[in-house]
Amino acid sequence: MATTTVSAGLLRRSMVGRALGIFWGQSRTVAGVLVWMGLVVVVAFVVVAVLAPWIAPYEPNFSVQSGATPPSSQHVFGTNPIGQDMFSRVVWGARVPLAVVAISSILSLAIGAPLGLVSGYYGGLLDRFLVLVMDSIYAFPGLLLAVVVAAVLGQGIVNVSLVIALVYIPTYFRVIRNHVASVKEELFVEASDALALPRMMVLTRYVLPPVAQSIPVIFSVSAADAILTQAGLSFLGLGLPVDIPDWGLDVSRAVQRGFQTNWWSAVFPGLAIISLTTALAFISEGLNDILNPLLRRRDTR
Amino acid sequence: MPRATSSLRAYVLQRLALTVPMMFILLTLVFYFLRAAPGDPVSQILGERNAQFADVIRKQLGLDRPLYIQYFDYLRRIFTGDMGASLFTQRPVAEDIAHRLPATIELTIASMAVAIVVGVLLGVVSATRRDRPADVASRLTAAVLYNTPIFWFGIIMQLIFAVGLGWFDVGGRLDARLPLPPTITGLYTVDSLLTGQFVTFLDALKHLVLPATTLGLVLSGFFARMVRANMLQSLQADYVEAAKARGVRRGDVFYHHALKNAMVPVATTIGLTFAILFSGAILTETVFSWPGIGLYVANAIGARDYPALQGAVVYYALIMVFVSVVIDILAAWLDPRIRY
Amino acid sequence: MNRRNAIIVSLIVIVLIVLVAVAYVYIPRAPTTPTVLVVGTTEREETMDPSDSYNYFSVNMLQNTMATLLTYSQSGDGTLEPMLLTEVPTAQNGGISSDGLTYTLKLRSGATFEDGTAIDADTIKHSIDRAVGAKFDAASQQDRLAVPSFLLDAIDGANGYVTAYSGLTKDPPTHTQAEVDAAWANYVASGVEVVDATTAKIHMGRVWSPMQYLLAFTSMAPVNPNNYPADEFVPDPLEISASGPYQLSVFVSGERAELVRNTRFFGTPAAVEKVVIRFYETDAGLALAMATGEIDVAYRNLHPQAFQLLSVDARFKAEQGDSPVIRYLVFNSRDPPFSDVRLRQALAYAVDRGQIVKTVFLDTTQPLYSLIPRGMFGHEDVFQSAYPRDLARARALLTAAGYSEANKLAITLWYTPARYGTTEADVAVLLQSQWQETGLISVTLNSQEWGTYRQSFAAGQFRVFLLGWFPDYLDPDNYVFPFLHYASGGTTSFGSWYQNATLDQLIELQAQQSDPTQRAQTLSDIQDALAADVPYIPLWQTAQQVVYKKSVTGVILDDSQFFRYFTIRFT
Amino acid sequence: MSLLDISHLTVAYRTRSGPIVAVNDATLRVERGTTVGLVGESGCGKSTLGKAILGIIPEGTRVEGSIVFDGVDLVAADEATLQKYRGRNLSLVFQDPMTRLNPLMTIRDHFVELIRAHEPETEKEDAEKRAREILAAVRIPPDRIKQYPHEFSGGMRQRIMIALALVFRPSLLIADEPTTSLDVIVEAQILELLRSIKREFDMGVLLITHNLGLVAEYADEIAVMYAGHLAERGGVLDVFEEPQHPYTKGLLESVIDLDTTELRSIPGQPPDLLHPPSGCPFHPRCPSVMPHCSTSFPPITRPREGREVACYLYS
Repeated sequence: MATTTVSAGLLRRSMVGRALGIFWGQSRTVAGVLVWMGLVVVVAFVVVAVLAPWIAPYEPNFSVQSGATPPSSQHVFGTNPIGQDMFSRVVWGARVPLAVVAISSILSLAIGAPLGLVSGYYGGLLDRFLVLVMDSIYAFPGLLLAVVVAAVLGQGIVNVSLVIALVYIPTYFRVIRNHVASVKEELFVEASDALALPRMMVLTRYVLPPVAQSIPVIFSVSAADAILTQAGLSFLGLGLPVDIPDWGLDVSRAVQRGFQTNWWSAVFPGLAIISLTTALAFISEGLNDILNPLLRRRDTR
Repeated sequence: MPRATSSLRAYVLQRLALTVPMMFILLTLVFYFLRAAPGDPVSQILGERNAQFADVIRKQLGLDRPLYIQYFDYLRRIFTGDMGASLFTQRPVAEDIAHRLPATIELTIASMAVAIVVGVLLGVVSATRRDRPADVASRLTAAVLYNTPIFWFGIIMQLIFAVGLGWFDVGGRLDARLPLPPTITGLYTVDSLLTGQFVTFLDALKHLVLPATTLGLVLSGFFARMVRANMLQSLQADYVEAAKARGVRRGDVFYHHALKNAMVPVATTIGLTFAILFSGAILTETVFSWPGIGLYVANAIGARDYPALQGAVVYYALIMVFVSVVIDILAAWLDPRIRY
Repeated sequence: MNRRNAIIVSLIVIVLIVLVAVAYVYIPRAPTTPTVLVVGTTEREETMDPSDSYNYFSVNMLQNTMATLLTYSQSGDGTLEPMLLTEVPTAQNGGISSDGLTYTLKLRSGATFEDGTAIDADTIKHSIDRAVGAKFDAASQQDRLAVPSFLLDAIDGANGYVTAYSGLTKDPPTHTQAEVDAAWANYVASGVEVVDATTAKIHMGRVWSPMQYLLAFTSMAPVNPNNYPADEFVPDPLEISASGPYQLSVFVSGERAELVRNTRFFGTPAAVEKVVIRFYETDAGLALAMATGEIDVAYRNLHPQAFQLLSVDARFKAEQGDSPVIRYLVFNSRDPPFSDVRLRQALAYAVDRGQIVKTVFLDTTQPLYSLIPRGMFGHEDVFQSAYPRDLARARALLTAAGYSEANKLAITLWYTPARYGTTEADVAVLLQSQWQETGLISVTLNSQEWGTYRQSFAAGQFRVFLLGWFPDYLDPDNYVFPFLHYASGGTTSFGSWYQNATLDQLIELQAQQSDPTQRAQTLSDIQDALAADVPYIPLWQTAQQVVYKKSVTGVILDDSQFFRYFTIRFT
Repeated sequence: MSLLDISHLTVAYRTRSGPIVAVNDATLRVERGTTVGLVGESGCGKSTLGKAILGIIPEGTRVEGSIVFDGVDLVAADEATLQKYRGRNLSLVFQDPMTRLNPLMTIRDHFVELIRAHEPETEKEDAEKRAREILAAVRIPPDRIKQYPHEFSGGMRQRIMIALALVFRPSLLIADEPTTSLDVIVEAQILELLRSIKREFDMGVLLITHNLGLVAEYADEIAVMYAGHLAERGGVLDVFEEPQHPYTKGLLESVIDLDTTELRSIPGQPPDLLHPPSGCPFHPRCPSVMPHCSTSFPPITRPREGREVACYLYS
């Protein structure tokens, strides 16, 4: 009994400690700075997305004039060939990847995590089967899978999110399953088994908390990928209706319309994608550094 | 850190053994996904009119039979190497793919080479100068590279190096004015060299540079991360410390001990990298008009060409088997512990 | 990696870099005396069996490699002139019988395929029989009913055969194999008749004036019996036995096709020894290839922006030609809300063709005010006078139909993103804002890929959607019959379900009228009815565009969309 | 002049949480031909001391005092000088032999690499010949030279490690827990081997271990380390017969009581080096603790020739 309590207590303390560490203790390490920079950019995008109606000076779909104009004081990102204000489109466009990432991550997590928990905890034939299916999907090129499913589902933010969720379910599943399988082996779980605690309680109280730690890392890794996949779908002409401003679509439309004459209508949405994905990548790099003990520097010895 | 001898070998063996059920699962998934699709291939074939022929064609394609019969038929055909005929070109899909495979292989090998060279360089610089400006710079570079939309990057490359500077062509595998080299391997660079067509070789190489660099650089971001992580581990390994204690030269410690050991786990993940590479190839081939499998898939999706899509999936599964074998050999070459 | 390996690797890298540098310096970008013409396109091939081929690019390849019975004049005015025949069959020269039911084909002598096989009346019969629908084996997936054969329905017996054949494959079958065999025997007996080595006759099942145009179509082009068996499709492009100016020598799908001059061609030899057609995946790729000089000619498809950019470039000449392809909106006039003609009219008033043509197409196309394209016999700009852009009248009609600011007419405008080029989405966005400008309509945009799209509109799932028409033959009949004739199922297959019995009669009437004045009057009546009921809103007529280097000459753009490689030469 | 003369050596690692003083003001000598046993619990700084002699400690670590080897101060020496000494004059044999050999290199490659690192002009064949001789000396069949580490048992690998350490007949061998992971019979073989080569080569040996039994049997002198400090030093027999520092006494008792290598019977835990106790680090566990033990570290006293102890009991 003593062992399990101590372990759980340590666990909780270490989780809180690490979370605090990210925000305070790590703020001067490279990892900490990466996380901070990433967070600032991502939060900025979220703010822009939420406040789009107030930030954007024009209706994103409205043809404010006929034809492309380069960036000017009136249209800071210029206008595209059908006369839409690019700044407004970039601002409104922030909603798409954020919404897609939010919906798809929740879906992937909601499906991948329980499957991973069950699979890793109970093992056996079910585990083997699930691992096989998930590995098959995982080893399949994400974009190819997305394209096939997107073609089936049709357009819309929710549909695109479903597609992307499907692609990233195995990512959540794999990490969580492996994590659970290894946590399970650890002494305190065995001890609680020996004490005949209900399995569900073991799962939620002793297995879940350490596993939960890896979720932010998977999230930040798959979020950047998800945005790129969504942009790739848009580039291939699958995904969203054209009256939803979308960076990926704007890039591909600009390219189709003759990139050289209106570089600004491709450059700015492209930069927006890179900024957001890179920011997410920074977060994942930093979190990984902080949370992955294998990579932590050996301080003593 | 005991990198268990058996686990690596088991991993590779497992990969090989799993490819069969994985292929099966993939084929099943694709079959049902595509059959569930609302897009009717028959409508795609017909133009704005000619509805009267739809039933005939549907029957001739076997699309009127129950789904499970279609499914077994589909598996049986794949098993016998018959992937059907493309709904559009009417040519056997296996043939179409065989024609396009070399282009993708050529691009893939070149991109992989770029990715590994750049990725290893970035990762090594990063790991050996941990937390110093060079590390931060390399990591930023890797992060930006890996998170750049590949189509956008390809377009920028075209604009700078093909349109702006005029160094390379914007797309394709060979200048249209040069005759195609005779088909030996299907890789233009290799075939032209084998037949001594030096000008053709140079031109093929010139066409390969931009797409391979685009795809390779993006992928290098992934490698850089992996190399860095593994280098950090191997730099801390006991044998590295022991080698240092023996006064082994820094360079030798670095190459023979740290880097080579770091590359073993990197090599074993090339299989997964291939999935990323293939995703990237769909976009890269589209941007650079590179007539490979990726482009074939992109066209097949737009046109709802089911046999073509299925063929591409079978091809991909076969490639996975092939890659597993290659990884097995590569890992064995790198790591004596799995050479039994 | 030991040091030796490292050295080898770096040596390889250095050699590669040097090779690339050498390549850059030594490979001549444009040979001083060009002998190869490079044409870039984003089109792609489908099957290349002439009797199966119905895709623009495949047909165009066939047009350049095969001799057709008739061909379009190089003057570009769309008139027909003989090619394999010695004269264009007309009523005057006896080529068409007085009842209009027999066409007599007089072949030129001495025409051969590239392997030396003569083209005679037997070849003609073999080819047309094959095109109408040789008895392909239904058990094999490779063989299916020829798609373009429906164009040949008017030939005696052909329709009966096709009907019987498709009946056989229905579930449950409506026809038996014996009936199919009988129908086939009837067609073979009555359809195409060999008179002598240089004379063949086509017997028609009904009078059908567009038949002349079909004599210029590739599905009726003679095929080499050595390569093309009667009962099997041959999709391989390299099997094409050249009878025209060029021979296809290389075909690598998605990469390039090579045409070399056919020395056995009976007509004027092709101007350039060798033409390479280079395939690009995107409009942008094609435009960039033109800009960098990799190709000599860019034909189909350039985005209007790219076309404009290239046309102001001093190195190039950009040309525009009319195209008989029309673009329009379709209403489902069977189901609400557009069963109410006022709403169709309101939307017609709210459309601003000028903005679309100017903003999206940079004035490279022209607004269209009728289904019959500009420049074609019988064309009248009926929508220009009936529906000038007038938001007030649009609002009045909407209000009359019961809509208000609080109760807007909510509609979804559908389009298909790839089939009609990359500009389609822009058109949809502009239409959305034009209609919403009334303040009484709210528009949602949605799209589907063509395969799904076609199915959806045919099933009546769309209420208003964008569509385009690539004509089968250049006759007004092809622009009114399929669109407006209800009894034949035409309006149904368009997802329109527009029904007007008077109009059906007028359409049938014009097909039989041989007097131009009378026919013009009928067509005028048809177009007036169209404007009154608005089952479709014509939007614009597309243009075809070509850009080529100034060192190139001899490019002909015409209504037939027949792009002739063999007339192009270097100056 | 001693072979190795460490005086007032302090090694402090830098960590995110603050400095860790692993070795604190340690003074130690090793003479040619003698074995000095350095004992102490895990984490007391013994291994750091060993590594500090070779200069293989993380960059940014603070090192004070001097390590004079053969008349050269290794603390002040530059990397190139250190490199020359490592593996040639100064060799280190680590504890866990299973992980100390590069799994991707054959035994031969290890030797060739080492020999050519110090004598670059040596031909591969000559290097291999030398390696075979040394392997024979540590009783590894020389024809197994082309095999990989994983093909050898733990004991054999440790012999190989020792052979690697002996290639250049170093004058000082630091053996850091050389037998910890090996079974008792192999342990004896390895230590016998060390003893015989020490005599043969006239080496000085610094035997780092937590096993007092080993020290009793194989060492000439003993140095006891606790939490980075040297607690007591002297001849093996002298210290074993008459331990003076309470920690040494505790250690010896625990050995006698259990007759094993477990050292758990001293009450309490070794101190956290990040937050060491003030004064004498042993005072929280010391049975003879006095008030001033917790205020300052006791000075070193020399009760007799060759004997040093740091404890207020004797000052």
